[in-house]
Amino acid sequence: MLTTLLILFPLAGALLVWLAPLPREATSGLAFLVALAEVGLWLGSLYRFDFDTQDFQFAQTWEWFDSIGASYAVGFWGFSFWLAGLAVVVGAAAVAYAAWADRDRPRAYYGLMLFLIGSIVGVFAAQDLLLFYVFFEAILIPLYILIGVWGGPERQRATVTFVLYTMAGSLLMLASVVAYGVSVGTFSLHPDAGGSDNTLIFLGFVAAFAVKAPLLPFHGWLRAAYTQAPPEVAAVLSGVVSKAAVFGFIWIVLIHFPEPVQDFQTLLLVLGAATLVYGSLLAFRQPDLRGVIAYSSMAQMGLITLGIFSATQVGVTGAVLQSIAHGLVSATMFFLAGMVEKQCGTGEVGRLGRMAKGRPALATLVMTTGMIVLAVPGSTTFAGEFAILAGVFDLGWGYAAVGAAAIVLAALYGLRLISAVLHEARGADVSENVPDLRGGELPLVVPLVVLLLALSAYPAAVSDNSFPGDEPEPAAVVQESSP
Amino acid sequence: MIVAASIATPDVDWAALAPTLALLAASALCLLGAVLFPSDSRRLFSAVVAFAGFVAAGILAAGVYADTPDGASLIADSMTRDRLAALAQILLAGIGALVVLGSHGDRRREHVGEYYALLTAAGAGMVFFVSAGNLMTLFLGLEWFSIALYVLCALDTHREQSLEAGLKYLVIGAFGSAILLFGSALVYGATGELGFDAIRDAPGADDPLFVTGLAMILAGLAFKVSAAPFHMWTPDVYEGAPTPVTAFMAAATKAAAFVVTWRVLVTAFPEQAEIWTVAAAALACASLVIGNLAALVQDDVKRMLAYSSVSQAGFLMIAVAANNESGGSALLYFLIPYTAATVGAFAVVSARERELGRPVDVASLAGLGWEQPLHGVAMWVFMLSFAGFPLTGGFLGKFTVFTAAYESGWWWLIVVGVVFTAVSIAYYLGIVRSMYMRAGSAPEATPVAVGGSPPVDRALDLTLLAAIAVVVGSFFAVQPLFDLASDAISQLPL
Amino acid sequence: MLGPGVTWYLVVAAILFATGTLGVLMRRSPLIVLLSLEIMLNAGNLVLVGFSRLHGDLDGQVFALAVMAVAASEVVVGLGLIVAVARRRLALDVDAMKELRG
Amino acid sequence: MSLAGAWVCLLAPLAGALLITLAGTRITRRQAGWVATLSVFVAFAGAVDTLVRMLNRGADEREQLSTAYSWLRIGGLDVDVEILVDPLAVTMMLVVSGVGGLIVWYSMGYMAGADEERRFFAYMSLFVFSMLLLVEAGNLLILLVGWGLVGLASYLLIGFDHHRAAAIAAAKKAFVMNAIGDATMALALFLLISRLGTLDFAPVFEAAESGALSDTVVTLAALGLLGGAVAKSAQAPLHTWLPDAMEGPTPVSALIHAATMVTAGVYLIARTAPVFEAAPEVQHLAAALGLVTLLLAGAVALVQQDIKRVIAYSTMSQIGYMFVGVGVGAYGFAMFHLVTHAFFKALLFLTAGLVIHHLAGEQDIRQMGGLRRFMPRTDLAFLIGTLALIGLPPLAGFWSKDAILASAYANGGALGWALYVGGLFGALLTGLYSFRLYHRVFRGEPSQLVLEHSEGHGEGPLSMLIPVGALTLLTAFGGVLGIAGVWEPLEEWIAETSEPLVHASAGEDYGTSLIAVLVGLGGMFVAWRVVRMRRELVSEPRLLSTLEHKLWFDELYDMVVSRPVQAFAGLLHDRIEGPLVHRSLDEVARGSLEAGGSLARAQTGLLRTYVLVIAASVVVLAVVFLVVR
Repeated sequence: MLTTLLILFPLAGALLVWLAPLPREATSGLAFLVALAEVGLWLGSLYRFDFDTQDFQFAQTWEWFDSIGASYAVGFWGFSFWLAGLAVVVGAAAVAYAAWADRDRPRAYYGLMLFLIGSIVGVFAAQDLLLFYVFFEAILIPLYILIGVWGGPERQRATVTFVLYTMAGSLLMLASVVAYGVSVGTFSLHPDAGGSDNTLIFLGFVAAFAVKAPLLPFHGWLRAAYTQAPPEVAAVLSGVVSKAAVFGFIWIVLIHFPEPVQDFQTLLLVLGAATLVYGSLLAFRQPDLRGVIAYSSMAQMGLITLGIFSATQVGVTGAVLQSIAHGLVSATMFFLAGMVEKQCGTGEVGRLGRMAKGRPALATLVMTTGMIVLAVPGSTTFAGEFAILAGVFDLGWGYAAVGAAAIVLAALYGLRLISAVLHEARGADVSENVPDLRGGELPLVVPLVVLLLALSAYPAAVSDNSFPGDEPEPAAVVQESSP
Repeated sequence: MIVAASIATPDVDWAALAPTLALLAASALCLLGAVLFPSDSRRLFSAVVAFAGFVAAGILAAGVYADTPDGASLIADSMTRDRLAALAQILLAGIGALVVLGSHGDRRREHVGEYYALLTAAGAGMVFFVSAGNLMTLFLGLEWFSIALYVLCALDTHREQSLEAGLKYLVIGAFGSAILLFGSALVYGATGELGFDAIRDAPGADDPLFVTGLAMILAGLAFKVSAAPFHMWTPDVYEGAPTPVTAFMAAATKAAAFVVTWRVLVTAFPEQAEIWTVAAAALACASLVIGNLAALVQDDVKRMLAYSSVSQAGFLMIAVAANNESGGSALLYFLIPYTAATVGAFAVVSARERELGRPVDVASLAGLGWEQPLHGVAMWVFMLSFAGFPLTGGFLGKFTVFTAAYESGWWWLIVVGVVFTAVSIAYYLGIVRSMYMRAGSAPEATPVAVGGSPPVDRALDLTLLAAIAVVVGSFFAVQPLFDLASDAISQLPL
Repeated sequence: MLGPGVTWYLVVAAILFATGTLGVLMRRSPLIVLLSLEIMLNAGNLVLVGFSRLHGDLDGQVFALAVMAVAASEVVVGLGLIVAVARRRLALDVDAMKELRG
Repeated sequence: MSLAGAWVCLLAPLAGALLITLAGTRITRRQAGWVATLSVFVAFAGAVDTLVRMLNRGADEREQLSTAYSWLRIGGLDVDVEILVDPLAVTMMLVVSGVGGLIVWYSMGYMAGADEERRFFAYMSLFVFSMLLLVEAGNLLILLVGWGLVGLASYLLIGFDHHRAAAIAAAKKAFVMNAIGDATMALALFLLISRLGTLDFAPVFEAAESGALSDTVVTLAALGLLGGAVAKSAQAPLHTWLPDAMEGPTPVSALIHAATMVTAGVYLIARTAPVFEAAPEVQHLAAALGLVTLLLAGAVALVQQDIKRVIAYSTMSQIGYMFVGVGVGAYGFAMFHLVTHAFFKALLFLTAGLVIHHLAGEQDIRQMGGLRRFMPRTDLAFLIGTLALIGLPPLAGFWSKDAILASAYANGGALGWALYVGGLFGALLTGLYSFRLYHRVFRGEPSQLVLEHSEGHGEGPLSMLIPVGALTLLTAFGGVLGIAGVWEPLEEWIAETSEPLVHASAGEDYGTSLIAVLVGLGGMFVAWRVVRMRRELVSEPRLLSTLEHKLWFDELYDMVVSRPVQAFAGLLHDRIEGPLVHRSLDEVARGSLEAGGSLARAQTGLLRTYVLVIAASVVVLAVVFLVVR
């Protein structure tokens, strides 16, 4: 029941916000309350979550479409529960940011935002393939309008490319879903529910998630979407929505297609490594803050993919840890970038600079977050990266070497980003009276940074509670499952 | 005494005919009303009568569905009484009711009575058509509602386009039915039978005449469902006809024609399945390609929807090609959200038309979403359903169709289907985009020159709400609906 | 006594049908087009009647009768439309009707 | 017993850093300074406490491990937050917190008035914490964490004057080069994980000694670690960041780039000695690199005109000696030199800081001279530091450096000889550049600049002079920690952790000392003569420019590494991303639109076309049916 509550509560809230004829502030306030309550709900279930049991928690099944063997089946496994937590936290932060930025047409805006949160939680909770697809697609609906209506000057192109790319991927997945359902006879995602060894079906899923992540070369939508969307939407997009691909890779591809994964492992790993390097290099070339963040998170998704398809327990768990860490950190970066853009009127690194002077709060936050972005040892991102590469090392030191090289590249673009904002000569658009972050902004970012630091101090909280069982055997995730 | 002798008449199952009769009665009443009532009260009267007629037909059909555990053929095998017919009739009645409701606000100066009379008459024809049991009743039913539709298309005699649409529809339609007739005649010639079941059992199935006849019948029906390449009348007629009529045509004609197509092919020509399934697959591909690509470049919304209905015919044709029980069920299920969305979409368009006083193109939808939230959301839902997005029945419709196709090995048809769905996203979401968004720096779209403030039209809003309810409801309540469908399908030999 | 083989009926019907089709395809006056359509329908009728005789049951002939009725009403509607067009002083030429296109 | 002292030592500076950060402007700059200083001295107290408790225990149970909690646990892999305290660690703890405390205290005077002083002290505390984490780390991953964090702190402090592009550039350079080291270390760790499934010291060393790991594995692991050590300790070829790091404030140079962080490489090799011993060629490589560096740095130092850069290069070369030491396995002496070097190099930097402070930030020695007259005490301190650096008895440097050279000699073999001779030549260079520096700055006639700034103010505030005094004493008498052949407590002390591979006999030791001292004196004499003649040590132009360009290393890296990477990124951006990735969708869209357009044109609106199409389709359909039938 808790799971369903976690899914339905934001959706109900969305409906309420949308229909209730409230004034501006009241609307945003209500929306934020709903989002906050959702976080509370998640914390409550975290308290009741038993990370040692070998099965779904809070599982629930309702009849839905028996004729083809699909049902409303939801529940959480450790790692998906963490992903859901990421979703609600970042979601709440995004709502708060929107309230701070004071979006117009608040009822529509916050309604869509809450709808988005709910459907993302649904993605992570779905234990039925068809249901998963439903939520996976439902995400697009609010994103489409949120970007298209409240986005930047080129939002139209951004929405169109984003939706067309994503749909192209997920429609191939639809074909695969059909084929999977018919050939396997069930849509259940339970590890014991069997799997398929059909390469085409497998590729359909991979295509969808590769677009969502995105992996090279399916990232054509990335830059437009991340730079044109409102910062908070971009934060949700890169921080949380991209993790739907992580869930899919792990819980659908890895578990239910053991043989194809074996056959294509090298390809997938190479794809991940290529994405990692490509994203890092491109991030180094971006002219604006959000461009850098966009490509850096692309690189991160490549790294995560590397971890997932190492198919070792260390690698996969590291990927989960990295997903959480990256979700938080990229969201924070987008918020900070949004604030800088709002105050300086531009995100072009060429026109910023020396903002550290007299802005200690901003400087501290940007520096801290930036350092976590480039995975300075001791940070949670470092922990995830380390685990991933350690996991993939067994499949070939080459991948780990590429990953290590990427550490250096990350240092390059990360430092470039930090210096471009904080240091060096004062930029054209940074006037003396650009204020430091104040009481209005700090509450938006500080909690996330604190979370990041906490997770840096104790990454085991996630890494040790993602998958049951201690067997160091590769892909303990899959083992008790694969048919 | 010869006068005392009584003639042996076939016994008539009035219950099975009841829906048809109800609509006929309504039609007649409307005509009377056109004569008896003063023009001011005429509108309300005939609207109420027509609505009542459709509702009654629906209820009666539901009754028939309820107490028809297994199919039977009536009146010298000229008609069938089974759940397929009944379900189709319910669907048609619902469409009719919605159209009546939605078009009530349509301030039509002349021909009010005729409009409703013809609408109900066409409805009666379709209701009769779907229960056809032999080639003759099939042809008669088809002509029955077609002729009514010809007139309806041309009803706006003051609009040149309406006339053009009517005449084009008439000529091409007559041409199509001539082909259908000739095909039926050939089949009759080859088998000596008209009844579907009889044709199935008759010898001489591989006679050249027989096969040619089958081809021509298939062509005639494909024409009615406006599947490419027999679709070319569709855009012109849909664009030219009065919008409510277009809605009725797009929804009801397609539904009825597909049901009958399924019935004929499955009951009369199962032996030739390996031929006509391939043909259906080819038609499906053609419709998907032509419909979607042509819709991309359309500017007039009605015309775009016309092409989209061609592409939707492609999806339904996939179900026909599947030629298995789940295909039939999928076909029936698909029609439920599809027809609702169609009626609703055209209702929104007609409202905007009345508001602007000119044909609606994509640009002139600008700002509608913010101006009239209900219309905006409704259009959202309908477009998403057409595009096959989750949370709408359209998604499950496509999904079940694909499932059926995969079961009978048409995996490449599925690929074609998804590819062109991706194409369709572009124009469906284009409509939404124009309703909510605008390029440049302005935060959101604002309405273009508006002809007077939008008239308040409760009936229309009611229509939209009902349509939304069906479209979304059919997603959540898929199982019961699907059960109804498969019960209906299971009564056919297959 | 035996009449000509059923093939001949078919041939004649086919010729009629082709004629009708060609009429629809080639003539521009709506009236002639309607007429051609009638011819096509009657080709169907001929087949029906002929085979009805061959098979020795009446279904075909009944069908033919019904078709005549239908044909008549079709013509009525058609003529009505043509009149309406004429009333609006529009050219009675099917090629002139191309406002709806694209 | 508990390791409370060690934990306090570790966490106090962190607490200080957090306190300063969170307090923000609610505390004054001075208070911030005191918080930092005290936190570091508290750490020192903790270290002393740990030492005392350790001394009370037998030699065999002085190594103690204390685990706080599990940091990263995944299935079998379990890495805890744990500290390892043993003689080696405690020595480093004492040096780091002791010298660190003095320097932080000093910087209260030095930084007075600089804006964002609080930030400076927060960074300093953060650095001390990171350094202590590094030396106390109980397993390789935590060590790597500390390793990275000191790099971070160094980055922050080098770029403290963030408005100076040079400072930022230097900071980035330092960070990136250290990141390279981190990367190689990480690779070594991955290797160990995949082979052993653990990163704890004990099992790793166990495996290395018992030969459970194949030679290849050990060699690769050692290489990875060496990469980290070389990058952190600014040894060739990853040394180019250190001179630029002098952009940072002088106390930073003293603490990070002289006393503690840059010597971490030496500590790492001593700590992971078993791994290196299992891969002798790598260990010898370390020694060789040390030799190369000490010569290279000594040579470059001859021509530098920036007071801090000269000292920086001398740091590089001194660390070169330490590498030689650990390279031949004389861990004790290497650590000994590390300690004494921490004393006298910190002293040199702090006194240089006094000079720079005195001259309002001037660092060019050509502008200096004759300062002795105005800053006698500074002069004395600097002189002592210089002599210690050159290695004259009885100063600290004398005992430690010569011990290393003697060990190299004792090691024997071609390598041993090369190290020995090279080391001695290095001593000559040391004499040359350091005495040149001393003369240029303190002797001779006062320059214009000096006269301007010397009107009537003293040598500096007490907060600066006291630490300098303390360091002077340490420099003078630090040698007592190891008097070759007579009393070598530190060497034995360290031996408990890392058993030395070689031990020079007293004879070798005294011989070496004699030669080294003579060589050093010779260098001093030459330098004195040359400077007196107002000449430069190196005048031959080609050689001069080569040395001034630091042997073209920066140019080389720019050409071989950074430019190609930039170019490649540009290539991807212009050739792949734009045309292929971003335009592909447009192409598809255009294609489908054109197709749609042509279809729409086929829809002529002519009734007769429609009929024709339908008729044709029917015919086709019928024919196909007839054929297929």
